Amino acid sequence: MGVVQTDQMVLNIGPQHPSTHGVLRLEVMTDGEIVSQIKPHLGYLHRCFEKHSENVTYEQVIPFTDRCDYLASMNSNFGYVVTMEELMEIKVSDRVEYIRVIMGELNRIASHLLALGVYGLDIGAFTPFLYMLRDRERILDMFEYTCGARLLYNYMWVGGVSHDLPKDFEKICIGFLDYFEPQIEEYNNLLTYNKIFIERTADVGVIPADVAISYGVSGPNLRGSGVNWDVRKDEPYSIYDRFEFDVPIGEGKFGTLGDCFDRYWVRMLEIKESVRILRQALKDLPSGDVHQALPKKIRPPKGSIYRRTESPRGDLGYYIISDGSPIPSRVKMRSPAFTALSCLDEVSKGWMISDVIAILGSLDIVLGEIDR
Amino acid sequence: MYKYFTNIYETVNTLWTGMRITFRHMIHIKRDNVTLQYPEERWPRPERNIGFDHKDYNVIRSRLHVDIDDCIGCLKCERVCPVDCITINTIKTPTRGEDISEVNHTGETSNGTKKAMVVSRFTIDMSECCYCNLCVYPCPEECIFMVGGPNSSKHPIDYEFSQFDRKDLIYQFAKKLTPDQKKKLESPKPEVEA
Amino acid sequence: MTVDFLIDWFSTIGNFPILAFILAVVISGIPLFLFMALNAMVAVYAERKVSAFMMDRIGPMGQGPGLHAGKWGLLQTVADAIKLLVKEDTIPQTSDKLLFKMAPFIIFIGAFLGLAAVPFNSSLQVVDFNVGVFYIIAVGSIGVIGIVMAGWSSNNKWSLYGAMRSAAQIISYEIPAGLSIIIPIMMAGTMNLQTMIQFQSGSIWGILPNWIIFNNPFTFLAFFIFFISAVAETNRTPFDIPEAESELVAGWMTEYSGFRWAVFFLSEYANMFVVSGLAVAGFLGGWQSPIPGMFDSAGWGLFWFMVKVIFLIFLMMWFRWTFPRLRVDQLMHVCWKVFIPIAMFNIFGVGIWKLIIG
Amino acid sequence: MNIEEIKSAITNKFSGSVIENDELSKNQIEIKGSKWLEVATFMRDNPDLSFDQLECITGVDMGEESNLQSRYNLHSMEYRHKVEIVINHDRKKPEISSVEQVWRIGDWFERETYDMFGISYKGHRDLRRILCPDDWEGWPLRKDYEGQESYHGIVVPKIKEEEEWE
Repeated sequence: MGVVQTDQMVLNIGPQHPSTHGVLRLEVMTDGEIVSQIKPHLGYLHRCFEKHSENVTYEQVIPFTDRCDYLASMNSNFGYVVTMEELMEIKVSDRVEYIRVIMGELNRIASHLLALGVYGLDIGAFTPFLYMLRDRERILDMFEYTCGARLLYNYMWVGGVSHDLPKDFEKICIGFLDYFEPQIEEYNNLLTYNKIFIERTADVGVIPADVAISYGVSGPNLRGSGVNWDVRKDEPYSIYDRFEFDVPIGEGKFGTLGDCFDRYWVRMLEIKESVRILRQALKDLPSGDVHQALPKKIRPPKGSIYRRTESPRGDLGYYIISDGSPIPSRVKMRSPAFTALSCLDEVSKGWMISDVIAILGSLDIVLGEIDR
Repeated sequence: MYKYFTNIYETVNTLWTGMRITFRHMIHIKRDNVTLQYPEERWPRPERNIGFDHKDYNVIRSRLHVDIDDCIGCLKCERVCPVDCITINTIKTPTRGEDISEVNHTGETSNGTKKAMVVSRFTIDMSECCYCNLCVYPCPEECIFMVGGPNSSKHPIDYEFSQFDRKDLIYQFAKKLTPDQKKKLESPKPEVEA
Repeated sequence: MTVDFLIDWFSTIGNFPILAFILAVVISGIPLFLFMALNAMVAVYAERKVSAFMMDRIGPMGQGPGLHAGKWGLLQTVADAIKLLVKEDTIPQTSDKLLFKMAPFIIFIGAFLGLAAVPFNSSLQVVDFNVGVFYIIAVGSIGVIGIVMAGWSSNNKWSLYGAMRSAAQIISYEIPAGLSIIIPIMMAGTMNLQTMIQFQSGSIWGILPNWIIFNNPFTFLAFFIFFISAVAETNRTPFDIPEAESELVAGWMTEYSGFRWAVFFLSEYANMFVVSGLAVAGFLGGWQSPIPGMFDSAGWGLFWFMVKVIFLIFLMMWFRWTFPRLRVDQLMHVCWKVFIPIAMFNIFGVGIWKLIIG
Repeated sequence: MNIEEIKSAITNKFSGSVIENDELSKNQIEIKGSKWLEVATFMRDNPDLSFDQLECITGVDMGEESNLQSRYNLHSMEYRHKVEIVINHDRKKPEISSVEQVWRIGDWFERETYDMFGISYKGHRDLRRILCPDDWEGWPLRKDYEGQESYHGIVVPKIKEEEEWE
């Protein structure tokens, strides 16, 4: 018998594909089901955020930051305003800080809920996705109650927030948390502990810690690899140093350290930590004026600053260069999903097509943020 | 061998747990249902989810509206718009704060500010609007706002406006001027002080 | 059975054997086809409602008696069917056109032939083969030929992946399904479905119905293996890797649209009905009443049969909307390393049980 | 380690590689472009510095007269210290050696900077545009950039045309 001649096949996943989380195109070299190389092609969603920013004033950049990471707009805003305030040396009132933390953590829960739900969808479980979206909807309702918008808020301003909290917000938020906490257990029972789910995710797509650091992977993906790094804890910004919370890191619960399950599980635990922070913040929420520190005109001194904050996807960095005019000279956004996607090729070599989808889902990328 | 059977046991057990949850949701659909039957039931539905009244909202971002009689043509909203969807043209009035009846222009705003401009064009391209709410804040007369919310007494919430043609989404708020009227306004008039 | 009855009846009228045969087949085939279409419509509606209720939604509510915003979306599937029928039938330019057009009908034939041997009650069965079980298993695997044809002829990589996965999966899962259905054959000593169901009449100790599933622990296990393999054979979640929508877009159905796609759908639900019918006939006493000695007439028989089949189809839907999807190699692992050994062990156990106890 | 210690560690190893510049802010170090690859490898591998993470590469264009700059934000997971490296490029021929094989994320960051500023990276194994299409002309984030008039037959509007609203 002669040797059967086989050849590798190029498979195009995307730009229109159900589970690329946006318009991402993956050029996958496959040998049967086994993947040997992945070339991601980006840019289908490029909206020139950085070029735009050089043509609008500092406060007008904020609506554009919303649209980069549209699943965690509050955190995008948060990062930008924290950076700007550090550049301009503005001290905002305690109430503003607390409101920002509350909004940021609520948005983190919302973002993680979507990430986890969509991950279930990638694996094939439809129902948990809708349960999680159902609860995310309540968070969006609270945002709408506060600032009128459900997805793209433009809520945090340099030196303050656009609106004070509405009537009874604390009560509503506590009510939501009381409702929400038992739901986490239901998600776990329905999806996390499901044996099929564990089989699909455990041991799959292992990112070792050194590879993760070298690829600049950050946030829950990095913590899933067992690296204890959380900007909120290690480089505290805003008032995160006042709260008590743990940084969950992956421990290889059902398989190897740094596999898809660990990344999933870290997100699930982070939701619980966010609930903890929220409860503390709501308890201590001081009163005050939220517009007190708003500068009349945003005209930062000449200089540059790089500041990173913890968005639900990881280290969200802003590099802002000011030349003294009211229009920024350069705004660079270091997006966490961009770095997370870059390691896809290395991680998914040798896995099957189904696993590539699982790995891609576990990295929790948002194409709006990658392409900016 | 032991692992083989514990694996099977775990599988059956966890799958059964999941099935119990979905079944529980299925039989309690009356209680758990979250669907909003859109054309029949409309947002806001205060009893839904958390249970707040839309009257308590800080703001509702639906459609921009301008009370043109209050507009003094200061162009602040045009300048602050990050996507340039607001376009305003103004013509200087001969006398500040005086009604010009032929173009239906009122001289004073409801706050009592005397107007120095006739707004000959005030268009908002709602297909470009990004609902950032930035134009609402700088307005000195509070004449541009998102309908609904705290302003609901003036205008009902309109969040489902849609048009067949993209051009129709360019809303214009200024009162129409014929070319003749325009010319008349633009031409310098000999001022007669009484 | 119906066919035999009709041929007998025609022979009383006159001597035209070939025409009589064709007439009998057509007369019993058309209602069967209508039943198949009805089954798909009801099942699609039920699936949408069941999935919706499980997800805290309410599912289709628009189309119903009373036009828009009618009652409970009862006419939703009718609307869907009309839409599919009038939709443009696109055939990819680079496809193998003959195979592309043939594939849906091959799959359809597989499902349709299987339906012919399903015993609805003691007399309502199109043909009562003496090898009914064997027949259903045999025609059930015709479908895979159609799937491979569809996948190949579409000239689309996703379709090809889907088809190859499907072929591997269906052929593998035939084995545990076949090994498990051997157990009712061993118990009843026949492959004839009617005889098998009659074997299950009466009761065990006067309480439990004398169904094969309750006969002994091995048969109990065998039912679940058969049923899960049947789920895999019909390509439903958690075994829906051939059409895994998050991986392969729509698998082997990617390029199909309109009526041809509707035929796939029809066949899928007919297949579900056939395998459930076989499971009911083999393990759950077919049209026998669950309360021994009561509600035993032919009409009740039809009712009991449908109730059991609908329950099994509901179970399939319940699986689908709860579980994630397996990976290809895990699917094979489950089949070859879990189900087949247990099924073999079951055959052995039932043999011993029969030898010792009865 | 604070910024002075980092600076002296680099100077001790590669004398003359650090350029003194008063305009820099407090955690910035300016490095000669020609020595960058060696310095980068040293900064990653030296057990005292151990900059194992490249946080960000920012290309900077401060105006049509001045140079292009690359700014590298480095961070050490082990010691939790960080530093910003500034490298000036000649505007006519911006070129620098790639650190893609020092920090793997450099691959994409350098592609992005190349895409936006046209800074070419020597030794990069796959230097293509990443966000813009492959056949896009010009370097969009340079201050002297002028957009294409048309792209594949699609006219790029320069300014919003004044539409009639009457």
